Amino acid sequence: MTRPSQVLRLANITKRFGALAANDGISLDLAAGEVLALLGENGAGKSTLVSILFGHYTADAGSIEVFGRPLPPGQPRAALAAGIGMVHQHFTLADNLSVLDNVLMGTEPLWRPVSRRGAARQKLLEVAGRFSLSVQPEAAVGTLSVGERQRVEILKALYRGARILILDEPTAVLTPRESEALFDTLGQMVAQGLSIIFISHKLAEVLRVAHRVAVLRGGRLVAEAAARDTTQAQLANWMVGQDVPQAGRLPPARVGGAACSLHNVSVEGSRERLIGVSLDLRAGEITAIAGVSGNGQLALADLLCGLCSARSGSVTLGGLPLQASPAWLVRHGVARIPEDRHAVGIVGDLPVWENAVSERLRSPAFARGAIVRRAAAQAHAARIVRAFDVRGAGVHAPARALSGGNMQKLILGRALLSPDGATPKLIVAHQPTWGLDIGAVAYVQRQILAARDAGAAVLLLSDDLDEVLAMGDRIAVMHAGSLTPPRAAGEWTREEIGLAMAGAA
Amino acid sequence: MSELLDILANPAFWVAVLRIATPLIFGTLGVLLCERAGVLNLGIEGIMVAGAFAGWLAVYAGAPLWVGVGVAMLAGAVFGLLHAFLTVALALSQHVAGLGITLLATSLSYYGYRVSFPKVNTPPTIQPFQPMEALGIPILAAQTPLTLLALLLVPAVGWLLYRTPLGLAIRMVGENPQAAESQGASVLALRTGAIVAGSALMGVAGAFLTLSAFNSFYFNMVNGRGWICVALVVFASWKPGKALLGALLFAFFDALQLRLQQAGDAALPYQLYLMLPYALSILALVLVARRAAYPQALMKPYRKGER
Amino acid sequence: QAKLKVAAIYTVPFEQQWVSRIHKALKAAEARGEIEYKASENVANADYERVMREYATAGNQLVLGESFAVEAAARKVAKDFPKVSFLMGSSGKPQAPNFAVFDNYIQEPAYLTGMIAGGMTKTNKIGMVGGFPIPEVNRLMHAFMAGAKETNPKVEFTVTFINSWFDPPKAKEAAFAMIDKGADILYAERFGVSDAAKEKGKLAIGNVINTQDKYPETVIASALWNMEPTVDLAIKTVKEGKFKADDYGKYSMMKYKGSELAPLGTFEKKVPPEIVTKVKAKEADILAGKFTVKVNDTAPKSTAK
Amino acid sequence: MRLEKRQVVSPSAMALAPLGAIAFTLLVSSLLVLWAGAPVGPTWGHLLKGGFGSVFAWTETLTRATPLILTGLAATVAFKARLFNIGAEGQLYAGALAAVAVGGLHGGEGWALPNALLFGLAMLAAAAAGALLLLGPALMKAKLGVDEVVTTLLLNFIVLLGVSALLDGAMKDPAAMGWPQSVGLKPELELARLVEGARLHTGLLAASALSVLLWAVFKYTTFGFDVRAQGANPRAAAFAGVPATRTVVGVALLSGALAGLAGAVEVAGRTGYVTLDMSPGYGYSGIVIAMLAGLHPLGVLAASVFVAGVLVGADTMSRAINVPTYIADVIVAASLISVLVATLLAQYRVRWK
Ligand SMILES: Nc1ncnc2c1ncn2[C@@H]1O[C@H](COP(=O)(O)OP(=O)(O)OP(=O)(O)O)[C@@H](O)[C@H]1O
Ligand SMILES: Nc1ncnc2c1ncn2[C@@H]1O[C@H](COP(=O)(O)OP(=O)(O)OP(=O)(O)O)[C@@H](O)[C@H]1O
Ligand SMILES: [Mg+2]
Ligand SMILES: [Mg+2]
Repeated sequence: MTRPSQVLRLANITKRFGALAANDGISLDLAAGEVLALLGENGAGKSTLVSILFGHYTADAGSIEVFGRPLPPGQPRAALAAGIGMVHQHFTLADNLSVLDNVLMGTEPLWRPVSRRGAARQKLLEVAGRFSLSVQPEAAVGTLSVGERQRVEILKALYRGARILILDEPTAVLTPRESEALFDTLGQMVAQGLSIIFISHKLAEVLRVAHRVAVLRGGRLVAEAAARDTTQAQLANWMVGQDVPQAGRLPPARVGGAACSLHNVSVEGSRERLIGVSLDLRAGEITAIAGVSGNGQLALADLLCGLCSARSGSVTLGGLPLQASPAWLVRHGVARIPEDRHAVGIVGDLPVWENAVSERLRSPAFARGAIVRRAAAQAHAARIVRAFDVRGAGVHAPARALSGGNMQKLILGRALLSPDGATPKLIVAHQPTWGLDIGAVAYVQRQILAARDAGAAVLLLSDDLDEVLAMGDRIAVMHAGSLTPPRAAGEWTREEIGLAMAGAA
Repeated sequence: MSELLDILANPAFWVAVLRIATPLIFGTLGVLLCERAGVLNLGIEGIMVAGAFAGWLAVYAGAPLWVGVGVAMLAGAVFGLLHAFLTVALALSQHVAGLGITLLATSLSYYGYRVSFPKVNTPPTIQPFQPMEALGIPILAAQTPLTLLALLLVPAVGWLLYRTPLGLAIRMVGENPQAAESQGASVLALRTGAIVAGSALMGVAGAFLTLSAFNSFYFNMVNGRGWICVALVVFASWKPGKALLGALLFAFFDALQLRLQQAGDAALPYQLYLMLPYALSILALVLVARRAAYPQALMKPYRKGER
Repeated sequence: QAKLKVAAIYTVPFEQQWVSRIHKALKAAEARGEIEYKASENVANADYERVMREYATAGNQLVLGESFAVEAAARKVAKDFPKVSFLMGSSGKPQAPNFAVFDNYIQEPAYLTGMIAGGMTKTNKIGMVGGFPIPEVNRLMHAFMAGAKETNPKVEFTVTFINSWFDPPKAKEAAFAMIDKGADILYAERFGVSDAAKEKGKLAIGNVINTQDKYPETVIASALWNMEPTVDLAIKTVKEGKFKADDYGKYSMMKYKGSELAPLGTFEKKVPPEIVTKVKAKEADILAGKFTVKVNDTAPKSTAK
Repeated sequence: MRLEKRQVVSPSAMALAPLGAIAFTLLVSSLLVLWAGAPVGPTWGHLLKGGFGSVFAWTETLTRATPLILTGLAATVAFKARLFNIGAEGQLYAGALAAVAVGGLHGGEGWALPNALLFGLAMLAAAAAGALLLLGPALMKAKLGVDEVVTTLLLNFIVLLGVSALLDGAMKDPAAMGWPQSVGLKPELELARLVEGARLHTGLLAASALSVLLWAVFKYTTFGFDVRAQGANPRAAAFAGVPATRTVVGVALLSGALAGLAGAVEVAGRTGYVTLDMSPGYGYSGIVIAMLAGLHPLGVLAASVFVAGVLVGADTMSRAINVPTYIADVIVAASLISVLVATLLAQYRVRWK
């Protein structure tokens, strides 16, 4: 009883990983020209569902029909042939190959003696032009910005003539401007009759872009609604199963002196640089830095995390010249939250407890000389797990088994909870809520606010303008390695920040 | 100094360079194919022995020389298939699989040789490939057809990798197997194919030793040449043209040291001359291949659906 | 009479020239029905002692082998098995009561082949390719060089070692390099050298084994090692219960037919008659004990500039 | 086909795995024996008896295992930090030579020092020689990004040629009558025998103690954490404050030192002097053993005994039924591969779609 306009039909999809049912009897369909948003907490089963649809995973039960025909399970090739295109949560691109190579891959008969690159290049530019996506076909993907890579991922699907496009958290890594561009593109696609499945944690954007919303919780489909009939609060309630406490923000109680000062600092990083940045980070206050990523945020974060040193200028921490050593910084009360939790924050193969104390392993609390005090370290890890509600794996399990949100909680706990009870003097938080669900976002933000109120100076670097506006007591904008002077949050308008981010200030 | 110029001015020297380079070219291209697909193949040393033995045995049993080459390829391919089964299908450690195959292929060949020739006192011989005098091109005419084949293979492999859809797919599985998979390619098939083809070339590299450079099979005669190929691929930054260059460079130093040893100061230990190619290879690697662009997935086992 | 149980342990494969001579002599004894023969080839240094003990324990009465690199271990095993007779290739002295030694003292025919080579070279340049400069190789090279000098004082030598017993392609390359430099006769200590000579239309001198049947146009003469006198004597004394820790080295000398100048064969007519005469005379002198070839175990050096 | 991780690895599957591997190995050896036209019947018994069936067999297996434990540990340390040291063979020879240089020059009298001190210095020299040999490639990797697989592989050739030159020159034993072997280690420095009349020596105890020590280092020390973190995720390790260069240098020194000690222990326990063929590829086998042990220092003990026992057993068997000795290496390779496959299949389920 497939309606003619129906392009995709998932019936009773079930997928188990051991005891856990990642997807539990999910049935969904998608109409031509429709944008369906898939919502749910971290670990609700969204990526699993679309991975089954695309053939990366094989469902334990259930069936899939595309354009009225059954789709063979477990074969990305079949999904591609049926007109499904997928943009993965984590990019699937080869950095050393060119954009054209990445797009061309798999589109020609394998045994053709010559690849028709000229024609392919032509077609790529033509497709890109049709959807107003700019590309440089010969550029190596490794040299592209995150937004540009996102475009390549989308072009891969469009080049193959995908009729159904799946986007798994496409905006998690995009700047607001890049997200806007993406939504424009999506609009054009829908206008041309494509259907889209779109996964995101950003409710505002979901309501703006999607026609229909489906909510997963614990692997089950718990709600489906037309976007215009629902609200953010309603969606949040469906996702979590209760009302979500917002990170109710109060202005800073007591702003103290500068915990950390940068004077005319220049940094020459491998990718990014800082030019003559001056900034005071004051105790009891959140200084938020807005800006399109790639403009020097990483260089600033690396500098204050002890991963690189300034080429010129001076950085002081509590009056001492700052040393480029993570251990020194941790000893001097700096709590560091890195941008990329998988690649930088956590050693996935090592157990949770070792990750929980890795920064302070050499401190007397956890080591006697060169010998690790395992019992003390494990007890502290258990304390972090309890205090920060790290769920999903015990302290002896490898940290990779944690979901993104729980990993982030572990990192927060490691940074904020000192074994001697000392509160941090400075928090460097780089994209702390990246990719997290709304519940987790609120949780992380609450912890940072609490630390501020306990007297920590906070540096918050974020691409997410909403987060900057919601959290920053003072806001500065970064562009091309330079920083505007910080101003109180109330003194900025959204437009002003946008202009400054574009370098027009 | 004039001694050196004398050596370099003699065409026979360059004939030797090309001859010494030939097995290295085959072997390096073989390793290159495997590594481009993301798999380290330390089995080369043993696969060369197997190729040397199988190819030679076939010719000894009466097959034409080219059939011998085919048999060597087949022997290489069989061990390649085993390597692929272990490292791709089962995603086992590439280091162990390779070393295990080297041990297996070498000892099987020796065992097979001894079972086939239990009573010989001197190694039996065959009539090997002859130089292509008719060709008339100076240095090439002194080489056997296998050298010509090796030289032709360089652009062929280059063409395969950079000009064909298959080559793109091979490079892609070596860079990012997930990406290849999500574009509809089969990582299993592509990697297996690349390893089998690469190992077949390693088989020919071995066969060159018994069908062209010499006329009988002898224990230990591969003598580390396979390991050299593994090193040359890194030197070559995984590019076929540079692989040729690397093989020629190594052969150049090897041919040179043999002549310097005869011309040079007899007070120096002869071992110092023999060291020359290895030491200079390390130096060349430091100078040339710094921060080479590795195939990103090299040595990383890939299991579908696991993260 | 019961067959004598004999075992041999070789560190290299049966085809290696040296080992092939021992193996051949023992095989012949086996074929004559005198002994029951077992052998292990390619035994690693690390395994040598174990294999010796296994054979000694298994009731073998005579054990042969090359103990050069495992001298200390081999002698220890001999001590532990006083009832077993050991006859080992060794540069050392015999060890009472049951450890006898032998070595390839074939410098006499090597000297004679040198005389022939000296008389045959036109360029006065002779190339020599060896594996490693060990005494068993060095003494033959020196004897060869001395012989060549006798018939041709102008002759010059180039020497190359390839640091491997088993790399014919490399030995061949080394020989090619010598031919490039003008050598017209090659001393073929390794497999591969005669092949280079054959391909380039040059000449070669064989060592230990006679390969003229394979290179009829190339190999002029060879210094042949015959292990039969050594092996047969050892078997006989063991059977008689008279085996002693002797030095069997002399049984490799021409006087005992342990070595000989191989027949000139295809080169019978090609070697200048005056050289043949000189060689014959020298051979007679050696057999009569009037001439002794000097044994020099140091590594030979190139004399060509 | 596709592999799926088993949720629960049943103990019986883990127990069956080695049995399956053994069955496969026996099958391979039977086929080879048939090919050579020898009787298959007694093959298996000889195999087992030769490796583990008597005191003599055990002493031989353990003698063979001793250097393998040390090179296996060398590979374990390095591979854990993702420093792919393929150069243990060269490091072993360098260590052996250094030990003799300290404890055997001056005509086998060593330096005029008390024996205990001299022994300590000889072992230290061996460790230092191996360590320094790996330091170069490690620094070249850390500072210049030069691939260490290649540099360590090529260094093996260079070291062996260097050893060969020294055995013809400065280190040559004048009493060896020209044979290229080094002067002997002072006899007083040789390791004591563990069993009367067998060559098993106390090196086994030292190697086993080092396994346990290394296991403790990995488990209980900050350096152990640094190595594991550096190997698993260097960026995250750096962020957490693991000193990258210092860790890599430490790993290189430790790994090289262990390989160097393997050489010294062989000299002090078995050969008494250095020859060019003293190691039948112990350095390369170490890698295989480390991987077979899952990079676990205690597993290295078991893996070394296993590999050594199979080799010794198969070698003995080849003599007993009169088939070419090369069968021993075939059986070692077959058993190695089948053990790896079997343990994998105990942990994974094969799905065919
Ligand atoms: N490869 C796997 N092995 C085992 N379990 C898995 C695997 N992939 C997913 N899971 C399980 O499936 C559940 C759903 O994961 P999934 O990645 O689909 O979540 P998600 O909804 O995409 O989360 P997020 O919003 O964080 O992306 C997880 O809780 C996890 O336990
Ligand atoms: N190998 C694994 N075995 C078991 N469970 C796993 C495995 N890998 C992932 N998971 C589970 O998958 C779930 C989702 O993992 P995933 O890494 O997708 O988290 P995430 O929230 O999507 O993080 P992010 O979006 O930040 O990458 C987690 O609940 C985790 O427990
Ligand atoms: Mg997801
Ligand atoms: Mg996620």
